[in-house]
Amino acid sequence: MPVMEYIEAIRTAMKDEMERDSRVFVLGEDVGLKGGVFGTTKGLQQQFGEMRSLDTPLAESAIAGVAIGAAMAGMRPIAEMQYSDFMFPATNQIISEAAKIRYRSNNDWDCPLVIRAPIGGGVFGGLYHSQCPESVFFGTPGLKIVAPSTAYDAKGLLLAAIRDPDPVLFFENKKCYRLISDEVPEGDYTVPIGKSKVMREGDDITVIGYSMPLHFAMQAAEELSREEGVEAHILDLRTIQPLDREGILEAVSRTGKVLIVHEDNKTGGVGAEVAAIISEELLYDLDAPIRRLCGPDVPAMPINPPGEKHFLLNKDKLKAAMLDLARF
Amino acid sequence: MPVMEYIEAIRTAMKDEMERDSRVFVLGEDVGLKGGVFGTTKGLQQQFGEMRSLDTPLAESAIAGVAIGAAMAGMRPIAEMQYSDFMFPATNQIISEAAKIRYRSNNDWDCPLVIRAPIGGGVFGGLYHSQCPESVFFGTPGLKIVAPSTAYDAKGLLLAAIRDPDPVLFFENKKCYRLISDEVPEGDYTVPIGKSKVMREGDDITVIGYSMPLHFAMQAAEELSREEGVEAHILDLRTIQPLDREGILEAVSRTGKVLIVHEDNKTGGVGAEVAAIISEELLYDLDAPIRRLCGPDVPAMPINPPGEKHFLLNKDKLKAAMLDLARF
Amino acid sequence: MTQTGSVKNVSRHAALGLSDERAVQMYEKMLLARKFDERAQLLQRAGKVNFHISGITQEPSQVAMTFAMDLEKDWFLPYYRDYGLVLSLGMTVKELMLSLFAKEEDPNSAGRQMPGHFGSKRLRIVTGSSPVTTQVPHAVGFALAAKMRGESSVSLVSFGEGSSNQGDFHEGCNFAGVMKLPVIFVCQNNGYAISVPFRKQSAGRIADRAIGYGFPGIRVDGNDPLEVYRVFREAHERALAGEGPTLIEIMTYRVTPHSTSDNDLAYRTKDEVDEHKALDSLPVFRQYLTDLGLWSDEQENELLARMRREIDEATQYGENAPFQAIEDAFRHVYAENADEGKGQ
Amino acid sequence: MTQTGSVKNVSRHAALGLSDERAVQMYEKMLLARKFDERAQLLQRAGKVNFHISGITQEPSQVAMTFAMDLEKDWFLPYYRDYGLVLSLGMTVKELMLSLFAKEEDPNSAGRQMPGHFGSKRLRIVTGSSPVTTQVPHAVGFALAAKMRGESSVSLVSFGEGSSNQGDFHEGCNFAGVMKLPVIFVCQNNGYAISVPFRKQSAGRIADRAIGYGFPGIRVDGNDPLEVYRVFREAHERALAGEGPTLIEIMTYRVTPHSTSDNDLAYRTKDEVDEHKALDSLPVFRQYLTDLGLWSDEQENELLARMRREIDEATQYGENAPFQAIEDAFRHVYAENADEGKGQ
Ligand SMILES: Cc1ncc(C[n+]2csc(CCOP(=O)(O)OP(=O)(O)O)c2C)c(N)n1
Ligand SMILES: Cc1ncc(C[n+]2csc(CCOP(=O)(O)OP(=O)(O)O)c2C)c(N)n1
Ligand SMILES: [Mg+2]
Ligand SMILES: [Mg+2]
Repeated sequence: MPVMEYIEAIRTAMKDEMERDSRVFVLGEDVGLKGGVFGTTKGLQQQFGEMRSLDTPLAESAIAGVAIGAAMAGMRPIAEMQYSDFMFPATNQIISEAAKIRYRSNNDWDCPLVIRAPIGGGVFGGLYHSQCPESVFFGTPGLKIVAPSTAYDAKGLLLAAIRDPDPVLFFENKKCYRLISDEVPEGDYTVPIGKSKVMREGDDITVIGYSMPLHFAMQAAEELSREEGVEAHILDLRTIQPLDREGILEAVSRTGKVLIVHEDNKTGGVGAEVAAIISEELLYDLDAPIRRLCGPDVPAMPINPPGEKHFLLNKDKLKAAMLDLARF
Repeated sequence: MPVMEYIEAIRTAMKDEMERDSRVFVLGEDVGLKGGVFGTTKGLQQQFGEMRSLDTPLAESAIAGVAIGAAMAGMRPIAEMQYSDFMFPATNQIISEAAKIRYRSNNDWDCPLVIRAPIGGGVFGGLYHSQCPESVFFGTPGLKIVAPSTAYDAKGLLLAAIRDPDPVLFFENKKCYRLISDEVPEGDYTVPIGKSKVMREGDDITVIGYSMPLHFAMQAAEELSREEGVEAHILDLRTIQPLDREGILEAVSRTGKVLIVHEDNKTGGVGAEVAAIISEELLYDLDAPIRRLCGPDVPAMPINPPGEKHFLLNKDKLKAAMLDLARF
Repeated sequence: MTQTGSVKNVSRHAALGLSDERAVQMYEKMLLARKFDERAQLLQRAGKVNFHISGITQEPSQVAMTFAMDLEKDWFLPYYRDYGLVLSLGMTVKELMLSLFAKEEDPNSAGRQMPGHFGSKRLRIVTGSSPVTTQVPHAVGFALAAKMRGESSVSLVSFGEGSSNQGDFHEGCNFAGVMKLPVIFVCQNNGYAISVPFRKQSAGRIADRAIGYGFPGIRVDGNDPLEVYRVFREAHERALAGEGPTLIEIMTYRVTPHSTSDNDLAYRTKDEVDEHKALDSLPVFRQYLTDLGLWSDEQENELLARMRREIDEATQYGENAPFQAIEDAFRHVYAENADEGKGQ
Repeated sequence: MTQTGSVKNVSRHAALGLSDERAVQMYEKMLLARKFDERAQLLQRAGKVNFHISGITQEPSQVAMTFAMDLEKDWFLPYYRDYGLVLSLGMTVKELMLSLFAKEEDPNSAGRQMPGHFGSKRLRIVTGSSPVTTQVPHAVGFALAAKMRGESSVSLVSFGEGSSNQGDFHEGCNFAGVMKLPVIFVCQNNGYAISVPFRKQSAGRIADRAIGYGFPGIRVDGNDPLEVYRVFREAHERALAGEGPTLIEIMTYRVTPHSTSDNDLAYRTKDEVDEHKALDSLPVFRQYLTDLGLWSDEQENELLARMRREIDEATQYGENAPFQAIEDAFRHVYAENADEGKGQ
């Protein structure tokens, strides 16, 4: 299997599906000739023309709203938000419209739409090019939300998202784009939405998370295994809505000690719900309090390098927290 | 002390503060001559003139954005969102702007703004006049969020919110407006933002929540006391951001059994964070799994009466859940 | 309404290409919308239903515009006062009553949404919500889909003048302008947004906003349904010819309170309302048809009797119909099987 | 640029009420903005800083507009290319360098935000963010506050032509129009929004949008700074006279890539860029002053030398200054004591 960059896996998924299904098209700011500010849509306009890799005016509520209309009309739009920080002008279209179309029409109408948006920091983007907006959309029934951490999952989940009959927010991690490469099958495959994946098996502690921080957890786990003999069991949620309850409970049962990690700030994040599920279902199987290691509760990370570093998770922070939990 | 309706307590707080401080004004849709669609601002335009009880164009992002500008300019605006369901067009202004102004300017600028919005169902308002939007804004650092359940707290918290140097979302429950009356002092007092309140003492189970469902809990608690000898300890969070950690932990310690309630849907709600805090800090003091009784995970309640009833919490649902927990 | 046209004996509607039969049909739909609306108000006052939001005096133009559209190919995104519009598209009074009583058989939402929140794929009516103006970009999306698929389909989206101040109006219009999409933006300017008069909503003319988007904006008198028809026919032709969108501002007046929950005399005078009630175009249009010999008192009475029966039956049906079962109340948050939504 | 005006020997700027001294100051600010910008580009290319976003060729009009404003009373809400504007308001090159190097002493954000995200209460520059166009309603809020307090203060808000397609543009303009507020809306139309050319952003003229809001919209050539000055002075007078807002569309061209992260030759030709570079008004304005005997090559060289020193020193200062301490990195999420923000 070819090894592929995370960003290329995303591009490939769009390209393949646009070849396969004429209803699929991409719209967003600079997605055309420029191929997106990160290069995610590079080549699509050349291959599929101006209409199917469509540069829109600078207006996110219209990008979402027009895509919703096109989806209801039977197309399969992929709306790109240039940075997830800039999807907030589209909140009303996403929460009031996309999420509620099937329910409010009693299944007469539907909204098969994908909204892609890059999340996360570490690129010296400062307050407004680094945020994790998951908690804003998480908990809105009617939306599905995925956040892959590997190239394999990125392609498979994006294909699943495009084919999904409901609106899917696809949060791609901009730090993963070129840092993460792994084996990606060439042909057609999907990764099921709603299913977590065990990234690493272990019997001492369980780490649950999604997106970029899992790579730090994996690195930390290797070191802890070598240096301390601590074996971490690591679960990638992959889909954050709907959460894979069974997968979560199984992973926790395995060790009885759980650390939840995400880059989004701690309070009100996805991790709170994961903790709540565990404390609802598995309280008596726990050998330690449920811990969370997340972004700090500040509005967003500063652009200056020490500030950014201070804000972000990294292997060392993960390692310290994992070891501390193992020793509990 | 005079007994006052919840809605009148809110109106009185605005009126008193507008008399006291010429920087305070109200803006929103229909807040002028009509006095708001619920009557919350009735009389303010007559007393303070068109500019200080200002009918705006039908545009929530402008209502929030203009209020933010005025707040930065040194005014003390109270922006009314007609229904909380209609505040989503203002999400970008609230999350990207109001919440981050102090932080991003390193304390050079600030945004002392109150945004009032009625939440909750039970008024045959259907999908878009009944929602609880807390989870969308909860978890955004830089915002404070309050949600009073009594007239006393409504007045005291609104006065505190107007005087607060930071942006405060003030979620008033539209079902409480005329259903809830209690004693409200005539003069000036504030209820501190960030402090919960014990509504009822008991040693068997702890109920933690905010806004309307607490009244169901109180009714259920009285019946359970009489009928079953079960004594519930009931904590009103009052402020949902920042959460009163100490108050929560103290209330849980008292009984070791906790039920969290809110009308907002369960997944990703404030209750998840409350559960996560407890499972982080008090795991070994728990005598039962942490339970949540919340709105179902559907986009919003239907307008037809059986559907609405099926969706909403009520005394009987609370009572059953509380009894079940007591018997655990 | 007087006849114009240079050729003697050619009626205004004939000069516009409308047959006598179509002109009469137009009137019938206007009257049906009026009668439904009046009944709904009665039902609310009688405590039979909780809530009604009226379109009275706006129906003649709502009906007229649909006569310029292609009901087989176009898409419609109405707003909550558009009873005249949806009735013209084929929604029945019975269906509207099912919605008013919030019953399961309501095709719009199975009684989940408020009345006036229309939606029916069969009738090419796109599901709508309460937050105003969100439907504007949706209409642009339908037009974009039509253009991509090479279909000759136009989308018509309607909203109030207050709602035209939302960002979504701007973003949707501008998008459609850039791509020259086949959309007709319809602002029904009835002078109020709940209690807020137009002068507090905007200092400009809504129609003039089109200038900034590079397409025509037209203001038309809502009390002249034939002129409304003419303007829409032109807009429809432009759209099909690939010439892009048109913004049409229909000048009308909201003679009822905003909804049955509103007391309008808190913010306007009865005189002002009465003045506008007198301008109602429904009797004028009846007189126009009568003058031409196309309509008579007998026909009117017969039609009224027929409508009364239809509305009575629909009311009874709606009242007696079951609510959506509790077991189904929370269904359709997501597709129940992967094939759902794969169609079209 | 040639002289107009009926009275012989009256220069264009004098005819506009600008003294010779002010005209020269204008030029000096333009040149300073240019030189700062060029240095910032160099620093980025040399790997000394991560990122710069340039305002080159837009500075002359940015400087000219501030000369029509009252720096003691007005409020300014610039956008990220407005170096000419903030330098004219009194921000120093040293302060801009501290921002470019993201250092604690940066008055805009203590090195938290990207460069180009201005803010300084002292200079009446309102803190700005990255999501475009959010500052437009803020400016309206400042104007509203001024009106409420009876202050004769105008707010000036600036943004790109791409950004004018956001809902907040529409909602802000309309609000200001209704209330006749003292705001000047400034669209710097530089032909591109990153890679998207103006014809894909809007099919209309931005200035024409004002018609729909009931106030004047003016398109002005950004390469004619004195005309820019004239138009702003009029807008400022209208605002102070209670006549409401003005929308000014400055026609210019972005000669640099969008930012240092952008490769513009992926979407436009070098020829197109060169053509516009040739229209740069900075040398034209120098020539204008020289022709009038107000400026000389010696003065130019002396000024350049002075600026080089200033920029060198500022660069060195910025580079060597400390970052915000880690202990302070997360401060000021909320007020640290209740008195904060009580001032004004
Ligand atoms: C986003 C949003 N804000 C507020 C409301 C509440 N609301 C419902 S109708 C209405 C007035 C609408 O006025 P207009 O657009 O002129 O339409 P009309 O009712 O006059 O036909 C308002 C404020 C809403 N439905 N959506
Ligand atoms: C809401 C939002 N969406 C997207 C972006 C990303 N972005 C930054 S600048 C820019 C283009 C702005 O173009 P224009 O308004 O014409 O200003 P210019 O850069 O040309 O001066 C875009 C899309 C953003 N900052 N904010
Ligand atoms: Mg209206
Ligand atoms: Mg531009």
